[in-house]
Amino acid sequence: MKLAYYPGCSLKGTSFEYEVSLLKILEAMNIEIKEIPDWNCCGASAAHSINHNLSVALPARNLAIAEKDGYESVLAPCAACSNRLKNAAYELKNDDILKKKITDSLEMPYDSEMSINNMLEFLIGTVGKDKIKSMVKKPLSGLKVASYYGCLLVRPPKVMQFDDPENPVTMDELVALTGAEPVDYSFKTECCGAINSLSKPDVVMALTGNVLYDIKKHGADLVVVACPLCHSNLDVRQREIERKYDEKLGLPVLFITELLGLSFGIDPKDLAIDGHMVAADRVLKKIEGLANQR
Amino acid sequence: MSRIGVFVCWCGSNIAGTVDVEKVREEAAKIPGVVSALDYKYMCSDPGQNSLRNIIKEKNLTGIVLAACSPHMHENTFRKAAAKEGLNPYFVEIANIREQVSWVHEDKERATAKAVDLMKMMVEKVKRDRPIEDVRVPLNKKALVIGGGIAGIQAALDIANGGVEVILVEKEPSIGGRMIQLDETFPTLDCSSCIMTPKMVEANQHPNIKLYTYSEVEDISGYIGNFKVKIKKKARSVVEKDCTGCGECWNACPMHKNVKSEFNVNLSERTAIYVPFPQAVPLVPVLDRSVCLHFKKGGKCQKCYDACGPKCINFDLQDEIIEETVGAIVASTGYDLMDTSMYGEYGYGKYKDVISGLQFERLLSASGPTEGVIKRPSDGKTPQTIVFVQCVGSRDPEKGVPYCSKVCCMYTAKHAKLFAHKVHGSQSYVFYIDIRSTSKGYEEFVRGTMEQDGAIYLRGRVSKIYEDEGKLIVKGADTLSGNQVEIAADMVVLATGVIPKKGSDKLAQMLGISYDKYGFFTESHPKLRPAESSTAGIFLAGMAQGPRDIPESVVSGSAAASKILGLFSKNEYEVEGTIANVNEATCVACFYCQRVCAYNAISKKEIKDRSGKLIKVVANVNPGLCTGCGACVNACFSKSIDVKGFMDDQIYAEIKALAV
Amino acid sequence: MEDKDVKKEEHKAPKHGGDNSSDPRIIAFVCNWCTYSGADLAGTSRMKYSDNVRVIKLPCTGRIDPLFIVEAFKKGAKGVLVSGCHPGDCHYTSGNYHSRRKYATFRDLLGYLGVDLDRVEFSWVSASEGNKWVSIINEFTDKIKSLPGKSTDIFTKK
Amino acid sequence: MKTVINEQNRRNFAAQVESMLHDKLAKCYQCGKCSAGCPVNFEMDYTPNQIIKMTELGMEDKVLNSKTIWLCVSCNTCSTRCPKGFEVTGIMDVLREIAEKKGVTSKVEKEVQMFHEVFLDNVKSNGRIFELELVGKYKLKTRHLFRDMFLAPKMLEKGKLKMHGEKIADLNQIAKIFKDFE
Repeated sequence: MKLAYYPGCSLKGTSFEYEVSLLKILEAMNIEIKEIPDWNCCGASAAHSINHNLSVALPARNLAIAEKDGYESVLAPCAACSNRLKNAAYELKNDDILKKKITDSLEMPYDSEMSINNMLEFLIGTVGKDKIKSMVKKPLSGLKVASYYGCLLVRPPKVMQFDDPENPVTMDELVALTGAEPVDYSFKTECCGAINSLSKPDVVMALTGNVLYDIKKHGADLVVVACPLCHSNLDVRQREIERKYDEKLGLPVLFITELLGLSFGIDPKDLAIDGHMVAADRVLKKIEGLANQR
Repeated sequence: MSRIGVFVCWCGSNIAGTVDVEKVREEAAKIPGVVSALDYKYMCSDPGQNSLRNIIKEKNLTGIVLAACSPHMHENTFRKAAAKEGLNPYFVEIANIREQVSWVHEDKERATAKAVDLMKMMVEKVKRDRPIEDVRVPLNKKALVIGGGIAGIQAALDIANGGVEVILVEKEPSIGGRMIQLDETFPTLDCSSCIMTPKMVEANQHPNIKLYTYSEVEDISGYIGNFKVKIKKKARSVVEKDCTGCGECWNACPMHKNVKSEFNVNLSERTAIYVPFPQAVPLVPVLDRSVCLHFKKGGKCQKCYDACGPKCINFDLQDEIIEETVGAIVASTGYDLMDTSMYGEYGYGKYKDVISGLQFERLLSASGPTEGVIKRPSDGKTPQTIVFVQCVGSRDPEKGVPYCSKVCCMYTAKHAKLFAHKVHGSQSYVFYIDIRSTSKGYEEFVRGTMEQDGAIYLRGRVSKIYEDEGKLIVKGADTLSGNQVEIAADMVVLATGVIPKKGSDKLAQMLGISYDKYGFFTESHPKLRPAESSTAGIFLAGMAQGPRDIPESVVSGSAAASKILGLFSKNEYEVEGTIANVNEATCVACFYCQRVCAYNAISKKEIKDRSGKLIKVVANVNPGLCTGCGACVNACFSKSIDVKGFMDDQIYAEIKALAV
Repeated sequence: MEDKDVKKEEHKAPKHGGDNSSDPRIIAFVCNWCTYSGADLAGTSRMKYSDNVRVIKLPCTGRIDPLFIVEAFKKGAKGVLVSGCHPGDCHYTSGNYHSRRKYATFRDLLGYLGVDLDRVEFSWVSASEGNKWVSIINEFTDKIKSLPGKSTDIFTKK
Repeated sequence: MKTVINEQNRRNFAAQVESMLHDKLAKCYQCGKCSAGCPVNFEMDYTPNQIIKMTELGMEDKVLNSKTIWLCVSCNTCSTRCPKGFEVTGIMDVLREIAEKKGVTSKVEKEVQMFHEVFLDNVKSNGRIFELELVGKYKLKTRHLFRDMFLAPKMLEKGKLKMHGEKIADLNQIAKIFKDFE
């Protein structure tokens, strides 16, 4: 299978754990992906916030390069990147005038047929449940896991074309494959405040706090995410939120790739789980304990 | 050879003031075939008509042209006058030289020239007129009513009381429809079953009404006066005439769990052999074979049979097809409620205490699953705070339908009111976008819910409902104060919108009546023929036509009934003769005409030779259904169909008369 | 119809309301229910409008054969107006839709025959729109007058 | 709270927004579902449905200077649930873009605006985001030097903040994109 890989800036920086764990589980499953050569930033929220054309043109360059190299689909693990790439692809498909302007500027053709996969689509659709199930060596049964989807994976539905925008289940299905118990709660797709993390930290803490306390209330041991922005708000800001609301959370936030890696029996260190701000030690011990019980 | 008479009317000075009527008369006299030309002050007056009749007689006219006012004014007057002299009334043509000439133009010379043109056109047309006979269709004076809700029952009773036999077909085991599911009705708070049950009983006992419940219309063919109907009477497994409705059978049925009661909208269970509700009419149970152990487990269980005193349970009964011939039909199939589980954000189906308006009706009803005590489906506790959400599915082109369901504003106000009456100290909140309370006493009713019963109305929609510590948290907006609001409720009632009954589009196709894109039946004219369908002899009533409340449904039932009684007051149905006509010799049986006909008036006709061998198939126009619109004429590739009174050669002659 | 007739008429001296662009003949095909009644209303309201138009009444615009339009031009009309009920208001449910659809496909053919498509107009006039009828007739007449005279001769083009 | 509606200005502003939005303002029937579900509504000065109405009425100054347009996190909850399928998130983008083009600097929410600007600058010069540089420049610009600083040591320790950024090879092309579309 020929699949282009678009890591995006976060996976090369603050969310390096996501890339490390992704590459690790792909290696374990014998799946090869190729990074888009000389890819550039998708423009994230900043571009669409103040310049619509730029928000299509920046991702378009990556899509055009991938197309030139003969790829038909792209894996963008970062939910924000996949969102922006899908948006750009949608605009290019539906706005011929803008498409012409952009391809002229890029001096590259683009035929609007690139399929873009977020991490969950890739795992469930491309890799497949059977394959993942066959890889599980260390079932995580007994572990309660809350899947947090946030906004970017599912919305806007007409562009994302992924899962139910109000009650998504794909990540829960993956969690179930690892043997862990998916936890149902109310704020699966509530926003964490992502883009305003640096500029409006108070707002972001309020939103992220809502999500984390709701997860806590529903008895989860940990949270899994498929988005670096969600991760950095839920993980990096968690201590601050605990202080602000004066209530302990202690919820490790793992990438879905890390959870899969653990169930595959990969060493937590190789998955860079120690890279998170909220230590996952207790959860890792629980996993070991569960394994030893069997 | 044509012998045409032209009559130019002055209309006092109305025409003569602007048009040189003598010139028009002179020009008329020059046209070949015109044997008489006359002008007169008032052609429509008695002397005018008399001279017209005299000349028809004297000159033995074959056609007349009146250059006068609009045909919409006096065409009928002159047709009648002509008919009295034995001339076919369709041999009368009108050149409209008043509304189209003298009243709208000022230059006398040019107006006169135009008047001459119009007169010439009509002379050419009348020369080519063929005699047209009005069509008479015999009537079978029996009516079929499809759907036994309030609208259908009303229609059936009114028709039956008018002395006409009625067949009332109902799909469900009992008549009563949606109305019998309701608790009290706005704005008077009459108990629905108290006013509905007597009507149901009356319909059942009426000597002129034949009731088929648990039955469906399978097939309909024919046309006004002569519809052939096939009714499928589904196997009830109970012999109706022997059953006493004692209830021993359903008390004995072991299947008393796991089958949701349709009547109580899934809020309670029913047995496999059951009556949907205690006041059912007829009070005869139905055995639901899809869940009955006898049918599922190879005939072992027959507890109901054993319990039945009169031994009227018969597992071997089969579906039965009944054929009837009727002269007119009422389609009153009613409505369904939208499935609101598509609103993931509202959690219907996920949270037990998020319920629909109809479910709340059942909770309010004394004959409902909680005997009229409002209890939460989740834990049976009485809620203290209820949030009502209006416009769920309605006015929502994205997930639901764009139209307003009309009844939700009122039933929600009623729900909030009854909740306040039943649970003292309780509080209700109503989210609305607009309040529509436009009938008599409705606005006062809604105001009362707010002012006397303390319901708080918030103007805005709800975005999300989720559960938190046993409460339902409702996140909504109040756009008047510009605030986002959160309310912790014990129960949420969604005012779900209405859609046509499932399968009503199929029925419409079977009946050959038109329906809109949602499946509601379309009236023949939205203002002036609201009780008629697009097909002659088929009438509409109730919610099947679109959202409406009980009084409107009753009115529409009565309207349909009065139309039918009016129709049946004669022995024959008369149709204007200006309808389509097929030239069977040239018809190539492509049936494009059939496709464009909005009235289902074209059918296939087989032509056989004397030995019964099929020679050809041709289009055939049903005079009972055709309205003479002419759409088929244009669709015809072989020029084999024409509309009487507007034949191709006539129109070409009119154009030719205008040649310059 | 017969070409013979046409030729004969071509030799006739132009009549009043005749064959010149300052006084063009306009033929309007209208439905009986909406537009004809709308025109009647203009009459009963004594509104004044251009007298170049001659109305041919049909049950419904659905009855209007596109060949009527060709025939009208053949017989010297300089403009043809088709007017019926508003979409959704057709007395016969859907006749006006049929006619609109038919015309959409027929338009190209008219153009091919050499008819200036500016000379054909479709409009909706309801029974209550006497004023609309008046303004449509006046505007259409003005428009036809402003067009160059020869472009309706459908026999010039092969 | 009174606005005198100038018809010409109203039309101009509404038309500009509609053409950029590819949607009709009149589509919105003010049910308020957007405001009901907006996660940041609590901080806003005008609710989203008010912004739509104000735009339709041509209240350009109030709209472009509102906190709302900068507080919107583009989570798309509003557009997803909008019964009319109106681009509520889209209108926020459009209004921000107009504000940016007209040089309207938000008085109350300038930090959000600045962050977007610094972010795009970073993309322009590197082709990718160099997070340390982004944060540093943003802090210099907003003078919030010490906000969130306590996070830095641990993030450095965990390896989350890289000391060197990556630049892409074909920076010329990025420059061209910015030149063509900025």
